[in-house]
Amino acid sequence: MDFSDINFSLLIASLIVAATPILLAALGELITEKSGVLNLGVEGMMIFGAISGFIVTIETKNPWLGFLCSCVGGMLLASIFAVVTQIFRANQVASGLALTLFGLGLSALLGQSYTGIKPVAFPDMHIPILADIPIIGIILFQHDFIVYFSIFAVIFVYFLFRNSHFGLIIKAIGENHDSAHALGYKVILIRFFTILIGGAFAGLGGGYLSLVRVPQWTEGMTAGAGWIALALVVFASWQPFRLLIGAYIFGGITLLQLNLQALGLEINVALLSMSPYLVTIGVLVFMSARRNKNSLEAPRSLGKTFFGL
Amino acid sequence: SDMKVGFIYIGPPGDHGWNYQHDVGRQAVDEAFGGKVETVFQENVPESADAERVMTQMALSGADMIFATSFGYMDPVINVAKKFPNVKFEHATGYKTADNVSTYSARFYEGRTVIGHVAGKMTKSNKIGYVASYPIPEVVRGINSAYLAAKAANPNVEFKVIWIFTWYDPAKEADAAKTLIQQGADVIMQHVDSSAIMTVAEEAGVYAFGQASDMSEFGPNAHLTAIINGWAPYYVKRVQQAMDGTWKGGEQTFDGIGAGMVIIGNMSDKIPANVRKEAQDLADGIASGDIHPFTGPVNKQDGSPWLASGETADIGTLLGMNFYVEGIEGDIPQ
Amino acid sequence: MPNKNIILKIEGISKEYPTVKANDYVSLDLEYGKIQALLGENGAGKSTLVKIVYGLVKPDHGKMYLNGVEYRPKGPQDARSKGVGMVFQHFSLFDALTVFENIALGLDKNLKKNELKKRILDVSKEYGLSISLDKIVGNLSAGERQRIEIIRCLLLNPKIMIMDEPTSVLTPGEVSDLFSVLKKLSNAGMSILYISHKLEEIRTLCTKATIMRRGQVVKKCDPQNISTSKIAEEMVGTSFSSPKKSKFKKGKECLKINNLSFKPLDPFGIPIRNLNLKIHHGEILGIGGVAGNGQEEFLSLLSGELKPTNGSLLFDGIDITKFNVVERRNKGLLTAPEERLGHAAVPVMTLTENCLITAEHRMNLSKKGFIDYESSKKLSDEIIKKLDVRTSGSDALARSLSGGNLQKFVIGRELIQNPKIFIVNQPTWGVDAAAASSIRQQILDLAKDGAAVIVISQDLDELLEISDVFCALVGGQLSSPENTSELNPSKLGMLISNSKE
Amino acid sequence: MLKIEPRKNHSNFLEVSAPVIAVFLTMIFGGFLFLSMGKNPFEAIKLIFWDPIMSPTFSEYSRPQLVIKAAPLILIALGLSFGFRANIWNIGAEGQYIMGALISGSIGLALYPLDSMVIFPLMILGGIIGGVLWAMIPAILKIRFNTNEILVSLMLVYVAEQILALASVGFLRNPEGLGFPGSRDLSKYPSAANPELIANSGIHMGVIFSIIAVIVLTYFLIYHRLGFQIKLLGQAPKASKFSGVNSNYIIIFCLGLSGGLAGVAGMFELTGPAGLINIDFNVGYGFTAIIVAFLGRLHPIGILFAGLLMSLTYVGGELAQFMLNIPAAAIQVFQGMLLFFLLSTDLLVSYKISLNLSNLKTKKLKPFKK
Ligand SMILES: Nc1ncnc2c1ncn2[C@@H]1O[C@H](COP(=O)(O)OP(=O)(O)OP(=O)(O)O)[C@@H](O)[C@H]1O
Ligand SMILES: Nc1ncnc2c1ncn2[C@@H]1O[C@H](COP(=O)(O)OP(=O)(O)OP(=O)(O)O)[C@@H](O)[C@H]1O
Ligand SMILES: [Mg+2]
Ligand SMILES: [Mg+2]
Repeated sequence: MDFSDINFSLLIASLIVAATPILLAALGELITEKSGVLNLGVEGMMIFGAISGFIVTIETKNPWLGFLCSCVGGMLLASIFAVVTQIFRANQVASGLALTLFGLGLSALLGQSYTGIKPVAFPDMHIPILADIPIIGIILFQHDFIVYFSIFAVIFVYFLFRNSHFGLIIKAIGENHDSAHALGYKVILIRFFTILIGGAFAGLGGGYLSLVRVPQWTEGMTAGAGWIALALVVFASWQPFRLLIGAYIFGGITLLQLNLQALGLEINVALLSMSPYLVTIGVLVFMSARRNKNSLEAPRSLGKTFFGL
Repeated sequence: SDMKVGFIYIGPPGDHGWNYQHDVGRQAVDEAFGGKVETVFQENVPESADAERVMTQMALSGADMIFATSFGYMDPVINVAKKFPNVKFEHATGYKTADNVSTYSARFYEGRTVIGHVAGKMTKSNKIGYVASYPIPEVVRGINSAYLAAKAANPNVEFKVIWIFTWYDPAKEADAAKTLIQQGADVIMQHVDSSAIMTVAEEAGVYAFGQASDMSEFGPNAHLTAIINGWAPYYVKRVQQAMDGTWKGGEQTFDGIGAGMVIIGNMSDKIPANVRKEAQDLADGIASGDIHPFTGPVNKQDGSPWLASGETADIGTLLGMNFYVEGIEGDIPQ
Repeated sequence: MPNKNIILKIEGISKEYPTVKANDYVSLDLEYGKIQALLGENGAGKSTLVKIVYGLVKPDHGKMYLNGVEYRPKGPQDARSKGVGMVFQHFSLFDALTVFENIALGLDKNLKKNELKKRILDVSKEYGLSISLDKIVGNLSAGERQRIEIIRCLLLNPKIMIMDEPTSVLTPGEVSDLFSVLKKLSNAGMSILYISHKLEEIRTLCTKATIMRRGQVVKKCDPQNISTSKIAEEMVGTSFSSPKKSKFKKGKECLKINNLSFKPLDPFGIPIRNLNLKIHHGEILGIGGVAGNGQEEFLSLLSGELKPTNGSLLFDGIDITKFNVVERRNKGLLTAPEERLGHAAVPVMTLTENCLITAEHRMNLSKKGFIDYESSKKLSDEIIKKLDVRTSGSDALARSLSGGNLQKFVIGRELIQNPKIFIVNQPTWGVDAAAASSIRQQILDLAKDGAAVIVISQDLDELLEISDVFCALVGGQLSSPENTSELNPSKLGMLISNSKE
Repeated sequence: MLKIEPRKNHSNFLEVSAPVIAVFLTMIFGGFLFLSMGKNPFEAIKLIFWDPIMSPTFSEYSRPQLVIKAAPLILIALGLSFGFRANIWNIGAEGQYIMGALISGSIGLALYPLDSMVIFPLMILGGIIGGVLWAMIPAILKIRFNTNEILVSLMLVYVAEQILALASVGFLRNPEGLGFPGSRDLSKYPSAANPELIANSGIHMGVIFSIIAVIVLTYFLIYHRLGFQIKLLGQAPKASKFSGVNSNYIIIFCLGLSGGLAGVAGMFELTGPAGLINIDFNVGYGFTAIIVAFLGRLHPIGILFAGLLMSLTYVGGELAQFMLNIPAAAIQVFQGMLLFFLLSTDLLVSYKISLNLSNLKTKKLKPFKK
């Protein structure tokens, strides 16, 4: 065993890439949940975003257009959820699960003739000067646009909920939809909007998976990433920067176990393959156990249907 | 048509791997017999009670012959075959037969010996990465045969194995390949099904091999050669026999390079000519039976002797192989 | 043509809900610079009417004119921009947000933070409404919350301000503060439409009143020239007898509360501190105080829904501190919480099923864990008959009953089980005067038969009318008990004004 | 504008007909889906909904198959429905199904080749215990730490899948299986087998068990105190507390019931139709059962029909696949549609939907009554 085989700056750089899909999806879900809507269909929206972006990239040879369409794809699926839960007032848990099932099926259907094709490469953007800084440059400044975007999105969402009037309205609706309605805010409309935003982010996360991380299309390729994203939102207790840290930890655990294996360490592979899920549970327990501290951030009407039309 | 032949696949035929090659075989049957044979297939059939039902329904719908193309279909095939004595069953990679059930499998380890040699010669860092699926004899055998060949070609070679406990998860395969590359491996071998590893290798500028089918389109520079599953000749032959009335149940086919069931793909011109020739000679030798990939002296990982000098491995040990040969580091997960 | 003095004219407004006609051709004129009252029993349609004016509810028929121009608000934002502001009956505040954020949410313009802060401070100084901007609203008292609502409304410089029962949760001191603000505003030319049940208040504040009953306007009058009992009769539509209290016979000790304390898990919950109390058989103890001072927690601690952090309960000599809800009920300790729908009863269950909620064990409605729906239905029929509950029958869903009728059912369900002690929170809240009087009579009869009763209420008149002993619950602490006969309204007011702030 | 208003009482007619409407809408939209793929929609719908029951070629075999495929779905959905009624969301039944099969399988394999009458009952017990234990993890974490059971139960599915893989290539691997993954075939081990009860039908004990479960749980839900308490907790948590319902007890009960039923479903599937433990032993029954539970409106009788309907879409879907070459994914989309339509038509039961013309009416001022 030779630990010098592990290049830590490369490891960190690649865990950032590995975490980007769940970070994006979780960020979208955070916005949705802040408005009081629990959408369990992240997995479905992600995979649909993955195939939408992939098809468009293959057909147009333009990955930028592909990413745009993965957002649109995610939003399309989210709009089904929005109609069913906001207009037909269906149970959000059941609708979210249905969305996941539907998204997995629909993406597999659309993707049938797209397996085994390689998309146009999406280039890294080395930030001038900064990229050449030793270690830091490799870790932070030699990524592609979507990675930078995801980090900016985290900062943006932080300020959205901290300083902006619109963020305040979203928070208010998630806190107490009846009061918000009484003040004249369009609860259903704004929730419709946040559900779509959630869909767009999840779709983008999926698109990143099929266009950059793997990069190719295969059925069911999200392989549970959407569920990890959901867990992350709770983990982060609805705070964007904690979300960023959480996503990188999750990405890190997966890569670390692969690295230890490659070193030939005597480790229990099956146990390590379970570790991301076990760690998620552990973190959930930890966060829920100290609920008082973070309870102000938890949207109080999360998952509740708004009936006052 | 005179005959209806059904195929059941474990995954989608568009996977460019295991199922894809079986579907290539099915299409070869279509082509070989024109309108005389009708083929039908069902994808994504789980290896459970569902397989039994799908085969029964196929038989009920009038299929005369059914190819079940995954190991897990073994018991369902035997059960359904009992109910339909007039339908002919062919089961891939299993070991149970009956009057109307034959099995077929390929000696993929022969191919792995050839690409192991190429890998040993091509590595500059002397580190070869290996992405493995499940710790079963088939996969362990592949690792051992590749290692022995690589070691013979390059005594300094070192294997890094990552087990990912799945046959097919592109994101995980890609992560494993990236990890191996970051740890210095410059040739990646794989015993998992997707082409994600090839894509990663191309991007990182290292080498890799096609699995099950030629994957050069995913990595024109990375792709050295491929082990291709060649089912088509076997399928055409067996269907022909069924039509002629010469098909027999209870047969067990275990063919390799010699019979064309394992095909070494086109060799990239990145491989020096002399190495290409060595590899070709190796393949020819295996095909003719002059060379056996497991020929002693070989010790087990713990140093205990396995094969004495000149001794070749018996089929039983090969089929149940559950140990690394000497020189491979790490453990087979249990 | 339009009267120059009339700022808002409402003509023939109707609004029908599936179950009820909430407004039936309602017409009303609001004059410049006047404080005008809108009266009516619960469910008369007052809130519906003002929600229509505020643009929150769309009327089925009818027209409104603002300054002589037709006024049809598209929504609250539109109403606010046209100069109509509203302070809600149930606060439209957000507990987890700060005072500042709550105020910002009530404004439509996106002002700069500092500019808005300055304006808020200006307004609060001008009207003497002091608040601190960075506190979390969930931790504030009802009076403070009321101030936020009013400031939020005033910041928009409205020409009309609607106040829906602003005083129901205020202490007498807070009420008089509010009244001086309202008088100041009306002197400055603002028109105020004021809804309240408290007729004395109306008489001191308003010069004009509109009385509604079952969605219709039944009378317009000057409240200063008409007696409160006459107004009450107009509101209910009939005259009714007030309950008769018989002489109080003090029995042996029933319940003893020792040092009861409770620390809530919920960050906005009210802690209960070192509560001591004794109550005897045949005694009615009235607990007064403004909602949100621990009433709910107190009842839940007695019913067993909450576990105290400290202290003990002695019931007929037995320590019941460790008893759960069912065990306490089986011993004869019955309760009726304030919230009817969702707490005392389940809206989407039938009355038969709602019977089971508290009566299963005591009334033997189950055998070996299996429920006997026949008996439950019989019991439910009996309750309906005994308390004159107006409903289609025991198979009706609880939510199909009117508030007052459901309240009768919920109280009847406990009374029919012959409690040894009965603890009730807001027994006549949202119940019309005739029904309220009959419920009070039932409570008096229960005590006459030897049970102990604790009545928690915000209605001080009610407590004065029926209770033998009185305490005030303020900020989770109980004042020492006083004999009701020795109290007068102003003494009571002082007791409960001692509110947490 | 669409106007949606609550009904005074539930509509009993729509309670029954809403699912039928949903199925019809799915047929129509599914038909368009098949049409867009160049398939004959009528033939596809006929293959899915009609042929498994009525066609002379398939029905004799398919009819019992419908029941066999439905049995685990019904069993799991029954358990889940109790929790869903109480707002306890176990979506990890798939993991409990796996663990039930693993524990019962381990018992059977440990005792191989002992011949005894007690082995099969012991394995049933093992199946229940496996499922219950796995479900107790989210239950206890929820009670103790208020942890979200949706996420925990789901994470545990992935953990169970890893254990399953480990078992099939490791400690439960058939020693006579030449090293191939997978356990011994338990259906060939008479003391552990769950044989077919009617010759050539494939109908096994699990089918009987699920029918009994439907009857018992219907009675239980309606007449037993716990059934009432579960409804109470789901519809009004505060009222349930007031009534004296111990919500922790209900959480344990609901998760335990659903885990136990999922585990025993895994056990019957293992010893009957599947025969052996393998890497791909689980095929998603635990997730599909969630749909079945909602399709059946969380009522045992409804779930019985929903399970059969779902099983029809599988068995018929397979026919449509190899007869018409319709891909498996299309069938999954079809099933997704079914659930969306079902959830949406739910609104009809407690709400009235009408066209709101009041905006037009306000313009005409009606004369005063008085
Ligand atoms: N959104 C609604 N849907 C159905 N019915 C409603 C709705 N809002 C109010 N109602 C009904 O309309 C009637 C009038 O209600 P409203 O709130 O206007 O009464 P109120 O006079 O303000 O009573 P309170 O004194 O209790 O505030 C009541 O019977 C009420 O149940
Ligand atoms: N949820 C509960 N919490 C606490 N105690 C309970 C609960 N349910 C039942 N009990 C207690 O268990 C005892 C037995 O319950 P119950 O009276 O329903 O029995 P039963 O089997 O119906 O008896 P019977 O045959 O007399 O009707 C009751 O006295 C009650 O105190
Ligand atoms: Mg009102
Ligand atoms: Mg009893």
